[in-house]
Amino acid sequence: MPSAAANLARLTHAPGVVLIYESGTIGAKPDVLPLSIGDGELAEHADTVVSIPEIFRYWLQGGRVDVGFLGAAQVDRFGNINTTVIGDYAHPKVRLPGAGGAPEIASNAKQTWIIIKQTKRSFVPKLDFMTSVGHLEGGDSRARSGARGAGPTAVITDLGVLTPDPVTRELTLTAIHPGITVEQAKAATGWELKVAPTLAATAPPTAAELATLRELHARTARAHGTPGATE
Amino acid sequence: MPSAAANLARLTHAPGVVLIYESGTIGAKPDVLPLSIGDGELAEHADTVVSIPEIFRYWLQGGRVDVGFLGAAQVDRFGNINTTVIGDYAHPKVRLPGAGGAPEIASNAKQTWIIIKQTKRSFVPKLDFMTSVGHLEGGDSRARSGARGAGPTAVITDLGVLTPDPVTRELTLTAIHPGITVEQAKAATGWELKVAPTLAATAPPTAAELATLRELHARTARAHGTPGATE
Amino acid sequence: MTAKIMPLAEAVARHVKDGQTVALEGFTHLIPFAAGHEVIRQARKDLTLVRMTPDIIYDQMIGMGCARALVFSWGGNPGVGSIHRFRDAIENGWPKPLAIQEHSHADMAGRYQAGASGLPFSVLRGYVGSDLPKHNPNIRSIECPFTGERLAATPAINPDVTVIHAQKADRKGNVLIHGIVGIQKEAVLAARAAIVTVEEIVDDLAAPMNACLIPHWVLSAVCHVPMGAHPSYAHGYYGRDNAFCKAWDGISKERETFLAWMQKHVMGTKDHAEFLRSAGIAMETARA
Amino acid sequence: MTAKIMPLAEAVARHVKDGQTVALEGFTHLIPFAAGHEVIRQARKDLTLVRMTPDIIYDQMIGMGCARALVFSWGGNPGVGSIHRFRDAIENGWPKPLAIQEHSHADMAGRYQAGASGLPFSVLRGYVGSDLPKHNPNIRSIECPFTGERLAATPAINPDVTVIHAQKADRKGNVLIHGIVGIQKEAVLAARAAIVTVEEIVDDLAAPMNACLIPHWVLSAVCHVPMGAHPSYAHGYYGRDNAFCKAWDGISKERETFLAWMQKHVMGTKDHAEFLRSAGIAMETARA
Repeated sequence: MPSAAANLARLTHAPGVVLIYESGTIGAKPDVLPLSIGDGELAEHADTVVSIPEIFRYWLQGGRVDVGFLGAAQVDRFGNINTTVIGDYAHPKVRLPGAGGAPEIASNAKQTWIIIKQTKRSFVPKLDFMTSVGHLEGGDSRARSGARGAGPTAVITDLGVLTPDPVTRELTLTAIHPGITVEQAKAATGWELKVAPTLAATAPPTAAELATLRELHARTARAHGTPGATE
Repeated sequence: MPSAAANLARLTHAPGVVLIYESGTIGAKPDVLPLSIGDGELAEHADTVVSIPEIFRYWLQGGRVDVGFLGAAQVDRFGNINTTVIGDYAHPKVRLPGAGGAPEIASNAKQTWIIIKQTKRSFVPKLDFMTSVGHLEGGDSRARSGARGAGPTAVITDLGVLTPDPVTRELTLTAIHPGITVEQAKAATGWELKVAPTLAATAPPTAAELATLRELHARTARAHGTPGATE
Repeated sequence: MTAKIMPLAEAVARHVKDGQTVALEGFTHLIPFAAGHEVIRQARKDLTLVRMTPDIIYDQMIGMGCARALVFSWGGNPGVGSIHRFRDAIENGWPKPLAIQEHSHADMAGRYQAGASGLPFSVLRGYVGSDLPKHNPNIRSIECPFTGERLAATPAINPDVTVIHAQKADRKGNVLIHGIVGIQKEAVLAARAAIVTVEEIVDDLAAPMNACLIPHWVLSAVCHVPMGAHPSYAHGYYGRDNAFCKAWDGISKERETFLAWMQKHVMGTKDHAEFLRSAGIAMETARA
Repeated sequence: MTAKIMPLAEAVARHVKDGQTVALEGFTHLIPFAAGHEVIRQARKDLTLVRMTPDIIYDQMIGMGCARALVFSWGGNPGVGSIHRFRDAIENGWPKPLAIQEHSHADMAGRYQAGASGLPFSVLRGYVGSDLPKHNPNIRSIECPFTGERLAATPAINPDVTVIHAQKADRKGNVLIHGIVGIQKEAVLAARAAIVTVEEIVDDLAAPMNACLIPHWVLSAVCHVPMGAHPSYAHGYYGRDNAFCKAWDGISKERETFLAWMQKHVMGTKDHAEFLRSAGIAMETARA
């Protein structure tokens, strides 16, 4: 999903965007969406392909990533995320894939965007495990923690967009997708969801954007029989 | 001089020797002697050329160098060397080039060979500055210091070859070049030189070795008007 | 070490022993599947397996009981979902309990780098706010002697054996990798012994001057295994077999279907070429 | 930062200021001589100069009074001998005192790497027994939290400006280096601003997939300066001018001859092309 979003941006309004995948591809320009973050498609047209230590040390930790995209199994009201386990760590109910690149993307990118399906199971009052830092306990706790960057500046769900309150850093519903109600968003949230006094409606995709996205998915399906996914 | 020696070995009895220069060339096979350790000639026929951080971290500090060649302005009886200053560090009489790669070659190569002209000025009872470790204060002091490798196993001069005593680690004249006397060697040493009870005569170069070396120098002179030197 | 070009079965027999710490590396690209299968065939056990991204090959090794511990940073079937044998081992201890030591990618990369660099530990600006350090005693902290900042510190990884797959070797055993080079060079240089399987053995690597080349004298064995990375891919040789990766989800979901598949195609075959035929993987279909 | 292709004089005027920490890097190969001359022409002063191997270009900058401090690991004219202006500054304080901070190569490489990696310090297995730490308060020690070993620790280098020379850039300002790549990528990525001079600007870099490529968006300025590394060399373009390097020994031995040469050829010319003509360096003689 982040890969589709970033490539759509590259193919529409942001042709100069530089896509960096943690597999080491810098300036990737995939013609079809990769099934994984290490597909050959990403290397093929990249500006350069560097080693894994280099991508994490010089490029991410070096502070050169403007926006980090993150997914999650669980997110809390401060945008902290869990991708490790559901249940107890030692005796998990569900063992999830784990951290991957997320903890350092979360604490070293200049800002992060979280893309996640909004449900009571994913929007939880308390994470089962804190894999990667968001706004920690809110307020200035993130800044004091040693994390760099602004943290999650947007959580984009299938229902709307949440952004952190400027002071408390609590995620607040600030935009809602056409056809979705505030009640639906509240019902899909495991805590008492804050809603902005003036709630924006997210702009629907333009015809050009939709066409570009559909072509991208069609090319991808032809190439490997799938609309494309990521780690 | 080390470069000429190593390349002579490669061109005669040790065709499989892997020459590594600190400029990042691994498996260099120069056709002419380089004027510096970073000449293009070294890169041209190398197995691979890596970055400076890689050569020092993965290859030297990683423990993959069997023999390190070192030069020096001063050496003491334990094979410690000075390439930094003559006189006081803050107000030097002669400012020398400095450490370069030597401190870590001296402490990370499996053994080192020092090549130096033997005079009272270079073979000193006390270094003006200790740049790179040899056998430290002798005995097991090197092993206790945290240095890895065997340290200097040979000091090769224009008069003969010195090797460390197995117990005290003091450099001992164990071989002498044809036509040189022990008295000459003693006179060229700033401390009371230990001499092995049975002193070997270094084997003169074979005709094939001499011819190879002369061809190498002739090719070098044609290429850049010099017999070749190193850092 | 002098590189020896030899059959994969011989390389595994000679260099991989029960109880060792073994890393099979390759980041999505060039995953050494054939070598993993050979470790399973030779029934190695009590291994501490190390890998940034345990995916299908580690699912197979764990499910077949080769491992007692796993050091990793992300375990899944990329683009597909969970790896079920890995989950079953952690959630239910089947076929045996699996001790885990869990890190982030950036940290694993640093740990291998420290190992390759002859350093005892690695320093990372990471794990801020994360619960991982609470569950992994190998994630400690260290203070910068200049700024006083506290950073994460973790121990070097120095596997007993590292196994990787690459595109080409020359007849001396020098190995060339291109495309997504991942952590392979570091994993090899950190190890006490290293085995490389390659698609091709050629007279001349024709390597660009600054290519990712691993010289023969740091390798223990080089083995010619075409399609040795299947179902992952080898840039310039064949693409990823996405259909297989998806099919694996179904094969591996239940213990019985998993065991039956492994018995038939891995245990029941003598080498990788026979495995490919048995599993119905056409050499040519995957050619890029 | 967006790369801007611009004249070298403009790049130096815009990005190099008095009192800054400035690194000109290039390990024997690709030394940015033309850029160093431009810094001298624009009479920058009080610079803290950083460079692993201060050689002729730093001899010139020091002798012309640009520097108040030098951070380095080896200072000499490779294959020739001393650099006299550097020695005169240290031994006699001419033209002004030069504070020095002295390291080893391995350490300087690590310090740049830490700078590029966003880490405050670097860890090195080095300086065992050496007197260098006694004279450099920036060489401290740190204890491994796992083994208890003590290792050297030094602070990251993050220059205000790094200047390098490379073979090629494309029209966007992406830069390709090949051959002995040295510490250039790290020096650029560690810096707040970076200037690259290149032999050629081309439509297509035709870079191998894993080449040493520095993308335009980490650079501040890219300047087309043919022969910009002379008397060092640019692999694939021209060889090292060994005759010049030897001649420099004579030119620089005495203050008067040094100043006269610099006045005539550097201060008395408006750019590198004019410098090459003035100093009698034929563009074609050096072509490889």
